Amino acid sequence: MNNYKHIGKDFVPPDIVGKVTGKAKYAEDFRADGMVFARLYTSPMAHGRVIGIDTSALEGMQGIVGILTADDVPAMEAPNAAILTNLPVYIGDPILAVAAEDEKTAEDAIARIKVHIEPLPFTVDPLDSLVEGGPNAREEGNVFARSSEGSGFRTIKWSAEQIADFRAGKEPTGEWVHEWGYGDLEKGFADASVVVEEPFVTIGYAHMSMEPRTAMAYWQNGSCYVYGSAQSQSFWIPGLARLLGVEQKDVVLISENTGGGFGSKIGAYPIAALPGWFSKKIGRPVQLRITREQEYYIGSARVGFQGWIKMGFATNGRITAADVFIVEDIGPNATGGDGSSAGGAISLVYDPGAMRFRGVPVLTNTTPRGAQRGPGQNQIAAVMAPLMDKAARQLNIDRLEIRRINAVNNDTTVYEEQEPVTSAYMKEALDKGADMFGWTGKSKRPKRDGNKVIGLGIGQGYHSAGATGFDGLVRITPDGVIHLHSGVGNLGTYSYAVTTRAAAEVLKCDWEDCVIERGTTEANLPWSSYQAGSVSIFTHTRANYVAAMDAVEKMKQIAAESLGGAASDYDIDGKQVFNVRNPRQAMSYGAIAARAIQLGGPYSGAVYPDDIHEITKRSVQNLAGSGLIGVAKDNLEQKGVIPGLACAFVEIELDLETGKYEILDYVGVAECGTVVHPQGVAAQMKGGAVWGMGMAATERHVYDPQNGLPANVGYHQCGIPTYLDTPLHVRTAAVDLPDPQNPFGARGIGEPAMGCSVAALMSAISDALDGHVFGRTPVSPDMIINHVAGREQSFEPLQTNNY
Amino acid sequence: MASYDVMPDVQLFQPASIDDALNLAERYGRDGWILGGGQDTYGWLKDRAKQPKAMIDLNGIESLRGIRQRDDGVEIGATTTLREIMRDETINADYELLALAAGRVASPQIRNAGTLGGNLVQDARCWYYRRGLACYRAGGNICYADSPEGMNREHCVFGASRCVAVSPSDTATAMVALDATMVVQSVDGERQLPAARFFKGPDTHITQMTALRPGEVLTAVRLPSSWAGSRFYFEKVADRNVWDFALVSIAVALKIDDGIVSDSRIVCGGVACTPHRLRHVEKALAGKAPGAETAELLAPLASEGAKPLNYNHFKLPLLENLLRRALRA
Amino acid sequence: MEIVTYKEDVWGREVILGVSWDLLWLAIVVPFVLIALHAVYHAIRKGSGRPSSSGERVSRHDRIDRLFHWIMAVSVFALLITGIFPIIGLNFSWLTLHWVAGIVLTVVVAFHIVRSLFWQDLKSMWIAPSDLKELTDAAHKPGKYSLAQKSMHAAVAVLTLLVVASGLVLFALIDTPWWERSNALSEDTLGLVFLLHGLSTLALIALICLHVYFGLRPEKLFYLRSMVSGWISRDELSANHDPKRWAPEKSA
Amino acid sequence: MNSILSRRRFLKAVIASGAAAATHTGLSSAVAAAGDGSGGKGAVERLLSVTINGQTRRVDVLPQETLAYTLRYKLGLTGTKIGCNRGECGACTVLIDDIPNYSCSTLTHSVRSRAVLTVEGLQGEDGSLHPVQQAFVEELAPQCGFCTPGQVMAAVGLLKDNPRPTREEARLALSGNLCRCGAYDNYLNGVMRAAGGNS
Repeated sequence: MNNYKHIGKDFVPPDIVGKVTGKAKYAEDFRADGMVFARLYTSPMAHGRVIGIDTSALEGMQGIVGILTADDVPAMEAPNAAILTNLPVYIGDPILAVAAEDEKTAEDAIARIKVHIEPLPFTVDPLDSLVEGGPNAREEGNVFARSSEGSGFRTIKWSAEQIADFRAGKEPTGEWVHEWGYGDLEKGFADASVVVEEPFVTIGYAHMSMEPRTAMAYWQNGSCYVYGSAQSQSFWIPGLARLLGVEQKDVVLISENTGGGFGSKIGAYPIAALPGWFSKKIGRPVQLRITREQEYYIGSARVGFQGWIKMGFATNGRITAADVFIVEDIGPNATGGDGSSAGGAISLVYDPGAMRFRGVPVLTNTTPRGAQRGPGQNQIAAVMAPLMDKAARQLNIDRLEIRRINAVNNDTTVYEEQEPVTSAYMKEALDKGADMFGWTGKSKRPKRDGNKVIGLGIGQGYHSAGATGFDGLVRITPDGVIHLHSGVGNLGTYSYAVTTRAAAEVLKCDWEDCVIERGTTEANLPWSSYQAGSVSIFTHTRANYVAAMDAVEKMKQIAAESLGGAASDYDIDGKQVFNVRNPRQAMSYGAIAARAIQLGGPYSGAVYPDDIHEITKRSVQNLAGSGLIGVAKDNLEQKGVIPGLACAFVEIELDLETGKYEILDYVGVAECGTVVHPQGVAAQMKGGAVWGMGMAATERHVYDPQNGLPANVGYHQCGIPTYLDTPLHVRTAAVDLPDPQNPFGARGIGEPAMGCSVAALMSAISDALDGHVFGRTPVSPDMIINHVAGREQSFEPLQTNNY
Repeated sequence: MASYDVMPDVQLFQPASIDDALNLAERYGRDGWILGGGQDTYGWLKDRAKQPKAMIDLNGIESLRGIRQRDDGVEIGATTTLREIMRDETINADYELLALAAGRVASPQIRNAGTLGGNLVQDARCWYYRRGLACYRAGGNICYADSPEGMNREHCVFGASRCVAVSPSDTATAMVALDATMVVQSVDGERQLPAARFFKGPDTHITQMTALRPGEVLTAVRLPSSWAGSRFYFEKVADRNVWDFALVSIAVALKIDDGIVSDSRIVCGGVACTPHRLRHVEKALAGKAPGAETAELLAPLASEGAKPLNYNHFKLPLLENLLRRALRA
Repeated sequence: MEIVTYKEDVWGREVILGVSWDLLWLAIVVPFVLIALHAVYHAIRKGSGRPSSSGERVSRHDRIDRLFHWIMAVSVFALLITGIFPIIGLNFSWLTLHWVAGIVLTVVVAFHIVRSLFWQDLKSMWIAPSDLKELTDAAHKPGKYSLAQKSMHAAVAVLTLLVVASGLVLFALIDTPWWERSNALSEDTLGLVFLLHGLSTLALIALICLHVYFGLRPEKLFYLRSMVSGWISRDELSANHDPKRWAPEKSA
Repeated sequence: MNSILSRRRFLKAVIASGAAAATHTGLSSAVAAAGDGSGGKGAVERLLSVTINGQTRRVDVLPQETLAYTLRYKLGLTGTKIGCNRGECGACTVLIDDIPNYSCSTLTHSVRSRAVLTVEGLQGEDGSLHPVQQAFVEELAPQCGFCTPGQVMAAVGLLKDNPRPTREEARLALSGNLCRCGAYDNYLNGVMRAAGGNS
């Protein structure tokens, strides 16, 4: 369809061979001369105050090198997570660290240290804190509202009746802190011929990336070298510098490979700064490898929802109004903001005529929450799917049709401000998926065979998928090699490499002539966006595009300067700049680069644009004189919301006797504009599918409300889906229609890939159970068994962080 | 409660003969840890929740490994791996129930290293207990799981006595269903127990899962020929199909003479602190023909006498359903 | 040797677990040492001739009180066996037997308290300063109960009440046909209750050893008989009691 | 650029000495370990030879040391990853006598007389990739790559045991390896490709 040289073509990312051979280095694989090993002591109490630390038992122990406590590190302003704290707000909150010659000795020391902690009131369920007389997760209050008008703690209590009514499925009448909406809600419901109204719960759960976040650090002539487990590269620097209390120029981040992030390593997190502080204190390199259990504690988790939603549908299935209220479980550090994003997702994916979002973010003494693959969008996707089915049944419309009729398209306006979208082809995605899946045929087949029931589900996923204003940097050296500098982190999506191919495309060069400079600040990287929110592809194909265009323009100018004529007389191809009228009048890229060094100024990087980020400026300064520099900030036009969209069709065979189901067929379709990297998109769609399967079936936080203990601290209990919990085949496809606001038509896809999966499964389970809506994730076998047996569920309505 | 994951100091013995092993077991008593595949050992030790002075590794003892024919059945050495059992011809031919059960244990790598002995004597999986809390089972004076708001979805519905943990072993149910004999040795000699008396509940043995005394080693199990080639059924329902322990499992052996059940063993896992034998169902089944009708008739008996906790009453219908399936099959 | 054992609570803080059962042997050995000493002492110092059990009989214990005593004795032994044997490694299903025996003990103790308050002569068991003369002046004879008997009773009474009270608290925390178990007590309080239950049990074991010994002493055997059949002889009465202070009526 | 080079050298120098450091303190703690009941019949020797990737290496190993620890901390073979250190993820999978095992749940002393194969031992003399590695590259199987060495070893173990597995057999054989990125389908495609079947 296009005749690109690189865009839309598969390739071998340079780091993948290291991954299959074990040569790829992750933070914990680095060793430094004289390095010592640190271990953490974390809080055994959900909320408390450290009143004494007794380390006397360590006296005379061999191999102990040092102890780091909260007094040795900067205090963070509440509710932000601390590096180390004397006021733990969740079980697992880091209190101190010990460094020793080897990990066992460090653990021996940890085992002997006595920490005296005075317990404080705690809560593990937002509604337990919201109810009058209920405990607050922090002494400052039980609610933390983040907003542009100013953030702050609040104490909000609902009456017992209000909580009871909420649990009973009635519209919440308690106080809320966030509200937005558009259109005439009342009219919307008045025009509706069918109204569905349901309470819902989505339990949060841990990210549990494969690599427990390790960091190693040492100081070398004033700079702190940090070997970290980072989702983003350049984006980490400002935060890391702040945590280490140094200037950005004095931080070197080495992050060649990262064992997964999923939102939990977007920016520099406090614990990544611990080795730096420890190393400063004891004067030796320090590596902190945390345990899997500690990764559960510190490694962040998805925000939980307890909510209520009401939607009105016109006879043709069009959504006339949507009203949603969400109580957010934001953990102790007030991270998240998923609620409003969920509202935004409703407005974009289902485009209600009118809508209102109300929310109250409540603090709990559970693990800190953070962005997790589709934060908000994916929780609400799971909630919405069975409700769309319910409405379709009541309206007697096909479940595919009701989604098509509400599908987001190029004319849809979204969010409170009713902004336009850059482009959106959900209808096309649905049609493609329905066709691959064979929706019409499958929905006609008989459902029931003994105790086995077939369930068909459709899910839709969304996340905004792009940003602008970041920098691109390319460099051509006299040897003709094209250096593509990527400040994009390597968390496993290969977008660090995929996005540089935009520059290769513009420079019309072979991939073999390109070298990607990445993985360490010292590779002189440009300022980059975070590698999250599905933004990298849109954002950094643009950044690489503008940098490459800058390089091309400079090459033409140099050619004109050396060979005569005007820059406009020249064009590039085959690693040559040539005169369009007299192609023999040409210079190789190498010669151009050599000439650029002689000319200096903007050509060699001695001069650079003012509007690029200080990080990019520093890189250019270091690179100046080493070749021809193409550097620019992405100032290309950008209007409206950039949607990453996906839909999924799933067929399950549910066993009514065991409550288990097998996924017989899964089709995921990506709508991410032009596909830049087909294998990459497929990988994201498949990975997202598995994440959805985990959220739908097994993954959840479980806390004992009596003592605040977490039940699911290990990989085993967390219920990460395995090979045998996922289908034997996963089929994916992409719509592949270009987005007008990206030079290559590309948008991102990482997060919608999951939302469509969990939604499709919720839809399929409901379908298998004659439209029963659990209104809850996960739906575990016991819930299905109890439902089929006509028994009460074990938990009370809207209970969360429970079995 | 700190979190650890490095093996702490502990002595390791790798005796080559059973006598050396028994002497070490005697010498160390409660401070000795008998090591099979180690798959339920290293976690305890890394967590420092159990702190034995020495590990006594049985894997170097040839006589404890392998599957041997006997005139009254087969004998399986305690350190025979689950992988070897799954792949053994005799077992698959005559005692498929055990092969099926072994095949549903944890994960391939754990089955590759894990031994039958280790799988049979493995410790309870109650998450409170595994956290290293000083509960009844850990010698304390309280149960955290069986409390007004305790998170006890995976706990027992039968045979609780202060502790409400369940028997996690997949092969234990098969052992009881096959009337296996457990061969236990110590420096004082050998004793043999029927599987049904090998597994102990908290009413009598609250801090251990089996009748093994300090210094004793489970060296082999014997499967009698009486159940060889019976009609077997094994099913395990767990949240995930890898790693996870049974929410409820069932191991069934039926002797059928011209279409009529003459004798049967019906044993359930995940519902009691020991493999839970449904004797009353076995009685009721005698003289009936297996099939949908009998299944429907007897299924409700399965959960008789069950006392569910806050979060596990789903185990009652699940147990009934598994019995239904077993008798229908 | 430690008296108290400790454990970590749910949040890793050190709390009392209960009594250290290493003390068990102490609770056995100590009384037997005393018994030995007493026996030797008695053997050396020749006692005066034993009073005859024949002749007129006077009533010492009503049937109902004898019944109480023996029910109590049985329940106490049941409690000790079900409580202590599992600790010394004799495993059996003890818990239900234990609390059932505990209820029996509680009921009879309650009955005894009520009866002694309203239908019996409470003073007869009261330790008065004058009783101390018995220690110094052999001529000074006691009323119905000797100082030794009174002291034994007092000690047993206190310990029994302690063990029953703590037992009832623990009973309230386990599953029974009437209620579900709960963790109503904080772990440190729970530890204290277990400690109290354990300590009073150990002390009772010691006292019971002594009680049994004295019950079986030849010169005191008639007291045991009286606890079985109710009567003692006039001789035994005058030899051991002061008729002015205790004048029982003739027994049937 | 200079600083990079210097750092590279600096790091290279260190894998060894880092190991040395660990070994050294190993000794002090091992005294404690041996302090009790050692010397009894069957007590293990601290110094042992292990055959890893075809080479026999002398290494000082604590009695309680796991194979994953020895590989990563003593021998610098960091291709074997520790994801959970509990036998719950499979990232540390290695082959022992051709059978996949969790090296985090294997005592180094128990492999004394056995052949250990880690991900570092798969490439040919000429550095050519093992068919499984090659197939995983072609299928873009790894995402974050942290579970990949374990997936590779499980797959190699399968093909040694069953050169022509069905997709279902492959799925069972690899089921002891978690992939949080959810690349299961790609890994299975890779195994089938390596087995010569079409994915």
